[in-house]
Amino acid sequence: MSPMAVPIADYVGLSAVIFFIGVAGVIVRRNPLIMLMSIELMFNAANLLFIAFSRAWLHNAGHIFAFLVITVAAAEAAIGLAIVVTVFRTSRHVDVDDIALMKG
Amino acid sequence: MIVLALVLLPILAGIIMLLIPAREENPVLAKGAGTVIALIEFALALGARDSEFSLRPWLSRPFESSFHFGATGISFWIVLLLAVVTFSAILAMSVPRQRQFVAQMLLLEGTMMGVFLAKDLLLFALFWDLMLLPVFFGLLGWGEHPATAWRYFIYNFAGGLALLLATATFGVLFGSTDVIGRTDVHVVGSWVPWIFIGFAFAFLVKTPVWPLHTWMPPTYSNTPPPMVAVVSAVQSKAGLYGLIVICMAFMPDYLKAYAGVLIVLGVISLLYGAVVSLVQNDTKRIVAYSSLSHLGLIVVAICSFNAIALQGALIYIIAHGLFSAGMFLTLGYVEAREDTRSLVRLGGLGAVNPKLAGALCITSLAALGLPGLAGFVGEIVILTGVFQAGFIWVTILALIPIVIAAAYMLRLFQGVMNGPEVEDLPVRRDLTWLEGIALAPIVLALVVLGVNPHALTTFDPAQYNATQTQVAQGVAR
Amino acid sequence: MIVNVTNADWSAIAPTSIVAVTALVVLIADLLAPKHINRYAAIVIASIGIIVAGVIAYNQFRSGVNYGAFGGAFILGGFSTVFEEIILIAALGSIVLYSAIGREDRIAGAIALMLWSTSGAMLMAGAGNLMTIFLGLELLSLALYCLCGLADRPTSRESALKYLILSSMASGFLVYGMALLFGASGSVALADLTQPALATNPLFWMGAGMFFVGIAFKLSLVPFHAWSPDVYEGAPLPVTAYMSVATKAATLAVFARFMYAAIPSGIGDKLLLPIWILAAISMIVGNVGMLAQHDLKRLIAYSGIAQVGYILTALAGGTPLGLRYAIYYLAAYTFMNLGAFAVAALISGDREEGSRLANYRGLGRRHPAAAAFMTFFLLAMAGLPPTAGFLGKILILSTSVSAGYAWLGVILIVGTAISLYAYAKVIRAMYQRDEHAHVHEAKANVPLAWASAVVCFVLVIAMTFYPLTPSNVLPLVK
Amino acid sequence: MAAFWILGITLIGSAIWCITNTKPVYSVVALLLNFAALAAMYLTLNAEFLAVIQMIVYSGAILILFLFVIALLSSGVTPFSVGPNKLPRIGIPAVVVLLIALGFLTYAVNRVTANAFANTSPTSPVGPVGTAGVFGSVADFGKALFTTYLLPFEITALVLMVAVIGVILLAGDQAPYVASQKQAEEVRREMREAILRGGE
Amino acid sequence: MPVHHVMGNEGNYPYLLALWLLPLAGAIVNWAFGPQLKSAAGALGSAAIGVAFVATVLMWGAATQSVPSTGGVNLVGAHQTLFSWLPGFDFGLLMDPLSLLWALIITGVGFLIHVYSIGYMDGDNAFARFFAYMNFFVFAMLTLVLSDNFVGLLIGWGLVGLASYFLIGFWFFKPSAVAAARKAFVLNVVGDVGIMFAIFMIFASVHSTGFGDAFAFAGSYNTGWLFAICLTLFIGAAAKSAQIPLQTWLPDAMEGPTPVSALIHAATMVTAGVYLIARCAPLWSQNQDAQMLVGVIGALTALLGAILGCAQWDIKRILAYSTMSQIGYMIMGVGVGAYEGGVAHFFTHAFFKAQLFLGSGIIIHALNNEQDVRRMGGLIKTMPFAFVAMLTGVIAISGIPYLGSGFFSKDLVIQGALQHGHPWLYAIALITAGITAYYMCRMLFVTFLGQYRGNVDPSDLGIRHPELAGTSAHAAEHDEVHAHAPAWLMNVPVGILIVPTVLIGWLMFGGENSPWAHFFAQQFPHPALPAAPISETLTAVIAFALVIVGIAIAWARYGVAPAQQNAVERLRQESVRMPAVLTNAFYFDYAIDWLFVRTSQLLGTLFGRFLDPQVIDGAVRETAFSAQWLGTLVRSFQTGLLRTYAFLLVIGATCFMVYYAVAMGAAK
Repeated sequence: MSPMAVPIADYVGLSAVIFFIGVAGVIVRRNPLIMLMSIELMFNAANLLFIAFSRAWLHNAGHIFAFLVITVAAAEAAIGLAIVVTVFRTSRHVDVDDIALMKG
Repeated sequence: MIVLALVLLPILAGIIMLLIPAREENPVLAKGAGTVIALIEFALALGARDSEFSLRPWLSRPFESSFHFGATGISFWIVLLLAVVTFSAILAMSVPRQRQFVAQMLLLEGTMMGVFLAKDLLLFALFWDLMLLPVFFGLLGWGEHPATAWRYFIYNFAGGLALLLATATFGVLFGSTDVIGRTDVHVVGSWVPWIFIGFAFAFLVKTPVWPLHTWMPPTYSNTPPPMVAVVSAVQSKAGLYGLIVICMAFMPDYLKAYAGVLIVLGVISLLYGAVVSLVQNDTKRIVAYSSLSHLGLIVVAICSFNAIALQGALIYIIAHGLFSAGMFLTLGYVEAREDTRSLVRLGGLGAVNPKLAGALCITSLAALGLPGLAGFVGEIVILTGVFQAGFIWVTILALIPIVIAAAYMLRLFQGVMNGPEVEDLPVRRDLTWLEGIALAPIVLALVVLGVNPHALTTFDPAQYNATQTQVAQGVAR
Repeated sequence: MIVNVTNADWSAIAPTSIVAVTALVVLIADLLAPKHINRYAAIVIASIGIIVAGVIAYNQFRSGVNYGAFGGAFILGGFSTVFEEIILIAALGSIVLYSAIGREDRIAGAIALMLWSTSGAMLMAGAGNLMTIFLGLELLSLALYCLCGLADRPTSRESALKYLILSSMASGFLVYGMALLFGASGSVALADLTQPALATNPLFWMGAGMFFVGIAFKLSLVPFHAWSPDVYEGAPLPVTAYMSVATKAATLAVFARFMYAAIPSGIGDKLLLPIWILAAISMIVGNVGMLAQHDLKRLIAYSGIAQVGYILTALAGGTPLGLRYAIYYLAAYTFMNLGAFAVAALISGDREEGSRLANYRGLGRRHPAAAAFMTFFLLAMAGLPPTAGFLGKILILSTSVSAGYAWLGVILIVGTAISLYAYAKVIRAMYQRDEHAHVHEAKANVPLAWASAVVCFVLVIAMTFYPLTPSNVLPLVK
Repeated sequence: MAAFWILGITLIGSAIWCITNTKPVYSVVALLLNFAALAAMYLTLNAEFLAVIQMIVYSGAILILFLFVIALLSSGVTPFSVGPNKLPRIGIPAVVVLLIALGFLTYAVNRVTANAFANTSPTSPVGPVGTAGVFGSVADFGKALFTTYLLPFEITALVLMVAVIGVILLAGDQAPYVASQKQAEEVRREMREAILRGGE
Repeated sequence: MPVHHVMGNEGNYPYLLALWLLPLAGAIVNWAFGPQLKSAAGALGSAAIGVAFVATVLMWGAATQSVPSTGGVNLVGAHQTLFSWLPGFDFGLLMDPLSLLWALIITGVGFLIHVYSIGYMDGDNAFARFFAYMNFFVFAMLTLVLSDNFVGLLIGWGLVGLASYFLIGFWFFKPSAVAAARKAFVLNVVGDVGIMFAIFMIFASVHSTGFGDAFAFAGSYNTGWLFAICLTLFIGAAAKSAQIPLQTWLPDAMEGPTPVSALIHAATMVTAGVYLIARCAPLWSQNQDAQMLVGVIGALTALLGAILGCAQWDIKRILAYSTMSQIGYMIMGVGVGAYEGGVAHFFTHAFFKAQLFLGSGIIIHALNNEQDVRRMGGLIKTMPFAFVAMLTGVIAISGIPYLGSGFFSKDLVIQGALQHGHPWLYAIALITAGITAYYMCRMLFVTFLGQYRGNVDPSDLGIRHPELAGTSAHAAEHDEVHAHAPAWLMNVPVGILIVPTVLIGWLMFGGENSPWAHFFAQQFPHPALPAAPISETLTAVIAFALVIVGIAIAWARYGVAPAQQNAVERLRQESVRMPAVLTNAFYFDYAIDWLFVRTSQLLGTLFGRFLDPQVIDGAVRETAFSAQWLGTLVRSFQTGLLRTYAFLLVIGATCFMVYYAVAMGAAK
């Protein structure tokens, strides 16, 4: 078996950076579509980690997990977009700051 | 079984009464049914002495707990008092929505029966919280200011929660809560002071003791008279009862360690209640603050660690129950007739209502500790014991409120009954025979216990030499 | 490596499968049934499916079987079945509320979604590896996102969006944590997380931390709670009822399994400390948050935040009895919540009037029975006797004391005191003598909701006097 | 090694581009770039099947969906815009907090040594990409998916079913359910009030 | 439990029970069936007391029967144990010479006053109630004097206070009567409390409250405690017997009907303090300090009462102050150790003071409740019988040698003070005797000599506030004309009382060998005393001289012819020039009011209006508010904005990561 060319810690670091870029996207952006994309980024960061660890352990459970995450992400994107559409269909602008009927 | 019936009969009857649809409203029938049940309760209570009922287990882990009731020791007397007072209260009342009120009264009786009959701490805690509810709803439904209901409830529930925590901890440490009246209970460990504080807090709020008392005056003045009679007569005794059968019986060392604090609080209550009573204008508030004073004396008695004082406490518990119930009922009759409780407005009723005046007179005299009535016996026996225990200054301070009590009780009695007749009060009617019958047992008991309190003693003189713990257990057993 | 999938494996997930299949049957029946009966057809079919699943789960519980199906992906045993039962009860209690609420043409779809959500929750209850946890959670959540948005109210859609984005974000943390856990242990099985070497593995610690973020979000512990009041308020009444119990039950199952069966020995106290701290904060914040609410669902959301704190208090210390009493309290909480929602459904019309607390003003006179039930359930949540809430608190207090977490017990007491104040405000409104209140009239002719309230009432009382805590759960966690 | 850095920089760059773009369409493009880079990275990690799936599912399905929605929402009289920012000062604290989290995460994880993974027994050997039967191959993946991980796989079916039914229910009939015209007006008034009140 | 030291011969004494319980039975019957009994109530009530008197007389033999002495306490009398009150507290009746003497007065004089009351109270709305209270009083007083232990004594003590309260406030529609009744009761409770405290100390010392036990161990008390016991007992005595500083209730107590004043506030109840000290003679004899204290207080009260008696215009208040003064004598007597003398003065005082009150009652009744002597005058012509009655009483109280009973007893007291080594008290007592003669004669002359002044405008007589002075205020309320009962009902008892008033003092004649000394031979301790520096005869001469001076001054001021002619103007002058310190009774009322009443009320107001609602409740409210404030705080985080929630989530997650990174480091 061939050892990994790149230390595992580098993969973790890379994925962590991507993950937190995703998190930052959710926090700072007001466009729900971008928010959904940021969430996709977070999932992808996790996927990268799964696959890197899979390779490190030479255990394909990580692949399966990544596959499941992709499936779920797809379903989530579909439902999320549907909700975004229903929420903003009547509105003239797309801004999560505008949807705050409930608070307190 | 008889003790189980004592607890369940009024509760079930109350629930059934509540469930009857409103269109079947019949005040006389409701009152009649309530009276009959109260009478049955009285008969059962008479026959319940030393009977027990136990069904186990309720819980087996984390501690053992069972459905254990017993009318032993002091429980019997308090239960008897409860039965008498409830009977009197139901018999001659007139409030709107009578059926629902009678139901609340029965629920109150049943839940308080549970408190005083429970031999299991968990059961005790359960009924402890439960007995708040009928009063709460009574205040909500029939009180003048519903806000008072919340004050009553929140204060007492805070105490109930402390009780809950203490009970749970006690159960864990000792492994069983089926302990009331047992003599082999010794809890040790660093937790015990906290358990003790939890129990003591609950009991002192309920009693109440200064400065935890502020729920009481508004509660007493707002609750309908039949209910406040029962509450002041019996419910306020739950704290003292708990102090004796739980704190003193199981944690005497800690009670002793904190006795100084409790005695100081008791003495403050004594003096505080007395001087505040002196200037109140609401008749029921006067009695409320006087209760603070009287119950403070019992706390002092319990914490003085003297067998005679404890004996006096038992007598005074019953005596205070009788005279405060009598006073609240009588003042209730006055209020029902005149639509006011203000001493400023009342006056001169005695000329037209000699029987009413007589009733108020006897109960207020018992309250001020007139020799020959039950209140005096309690006071003198308690103070004899407290003095013997070496609390000389406490005794001296405790004597002052007796003088003040004479002043405020007479101010109350004379303010209502004596003086020139007030012109603008409505036309009045003297005590009806029903009201007379309602008051008769209370007055009779006050006189009988004043003349011969021996009947009440639960232990023989030989026990005067026993340790305090043994006495407390004897009281509970 | 070949794993044989046997009949036993399929029977292990039989209750779950039945629920999932029932959802399909509901959808098909909706197409076939005449329009005027399709609401009841859906409810009845769903109820039957749930009851059958419940009976099967009960039999599994009785038979004491305990094995890992699908290579350990799903662990059948007393633990999973108990949680499955609670989740099924929550689903049943919520689905019958659809008889009082909601649009005719979407009921079948909603019920189907709720059933799938239920099956996801049940999978979480029995999950033996991280994948099942993740998928169960997503199945549960995805269905709930849709369910939240199904009502034709702006608030409903808003709640769906908020729930979706926040929950997905939390899922991101969860799945990232799972990735780290996988990296630490080289396996997705929970059982492999007990390797002693992991106690010092940074990957494990950070993975567990991010995993707990996801769990804490689902449990709506402070500060991960912010979504729940808004989402509860916006979601349709039956969905809120379901969500308030099922998500918590399923997540608690996952958390309990994790803390009892997936932590290297010796680091439990340190690893779980943040959770207990959050539980303590939640008990205070949840109860305090109730004080100024105007909406019943919102109030129950805050109440739920606190109640989860209570349940975690029972778990603190990781004693076997703690687990039992956590389950006991969870069951009690289920019945209390469902009962309250049943009453809310009773006085609701087409626009969920039962949700706004203003509509409860004077209920004590207009509809004494409904008011009495509501009072009872609220007081039960506050822990007044003779309710299961009372006994549950006693049991939790005693376990927390014996496990050395008495400080949590004290906070529980403080929180309870605050909560009473909040519940009392609702009750006060109900019994207020306010003659001029312009309020919605109760329908009060919904037999299913009535039945639900009565059953909950009876069970809450019965559980006090006959505390049926499952006795043989702990050995079956692993 | 070089591939990792190139791809890594591409990943980070495209991710930042994605979340900073003002136009959602450009974000989609950035995301596409990101996904493609990720797929390439999967290849370097012997996960060729996942790389393919990544391209097909993400780029082929999800991103197209995003584009459709963007088009749908922009199709009104005016292109959709962004309202007033109600949390104007959240950006800097957010970045600070995230950097702290990132720092602690990477600090913690960097303490793990590579030999932590040495003592493992591979389920299948590592070979050239595309070779059947070795780690990461379709066969290897498929066998695991349908045996060891059968249950998760089954659940994904339910997940997708939920997505389908849910989207149908959500995006289906949007007309408010009202019994009468009068009630419809009331509903509208109520909605207006609800919006004005800002939720109590 | 300690051994019980019983006093007297244990036995069953039906007469004892009868005399004790008959008045109670009378009270209950009168109270319960008053409206039905109508005028028969008076006869019934009187009969009950009369029979009790007969029973008392029949007890004479048993009560004076001595017991074979076992040392320690002198044992004499009859004792009957009744029941166990509490474990260790037995309850019984004891009749020894001391109790017998009191019981005789209570039932005997009581009977006469009851009969008198039938006439006096005739026509009152609450006729039966009056007799119920009176009978109840007799029962209570008998309980007091017959009890064999301190608790029983205290019960009687409290019950007589209650009866006194009822009877002072008998006309409860009068605010002044109501206030007077309350004042009397509260001040008496102060005394009750004193006795209670003494009981605690006695119980703590001897584990019993029985007289026998308490006295048997009298020598064994710690000196300080013994003084404290005596002091607290004396607080009780002072309150009941109107001694300084607790005397202020007695003049006000005259609001009650006159027979009440005669029986309770002159003859019997107010002398309970004397009884108590005489009863506790074994204790007092052991403690010089207590003797000194009580003697001084008694002498001061005697002097003060006499001085105040000179400044009163209300006939009953004059008599009230004289009562206070005379009780001062008694207290001084028993206080310094001259027990026979003090008790003798009680005995004679009971007769002559009852005589005086009943006599004044005849006048008041005849003048339609007029009590101000300034509005009387010249009554000797219209009411000669009343004059005779009053004259014999005045002679007796003034101590005219051999003509009235007061001479003998007062002499015993005065001489006793000297003999027991208190020359200053002796001097005060002598001076007081002179003043007594002055003010009693003043009352007599103003009332009976000169012209009738009832038709003079009150302001001409110096009566400033007629409506407040009680002159005609309640006359108006009894205006309705009713048939008076036959006059003999009132006159006969007064006539009967003249006999003992004049003659009974001869019992004390003869020093050591008098029947009086024999009667108490076994009752009181008789320590050997040095001979007094002034002989008894010389004392009598000095006293008589002072009395003559007093009478002469009174005669010069009110009796001589010019004074009689100018009576209106002279009385006005005297009224106007009366020193304020005297009209305000040395400001005792103000002092008590400011020191205790107002202080308590102020504290009560402070606590009830401020501390309770503002501080204690305020603290609770603040707690509730802070919970509410926390609720608002929680709500402020709940902005409704999705991004806030996300940010909260991230902050939480960051905290988690920080914790785990640190905790992991610690785990390594």
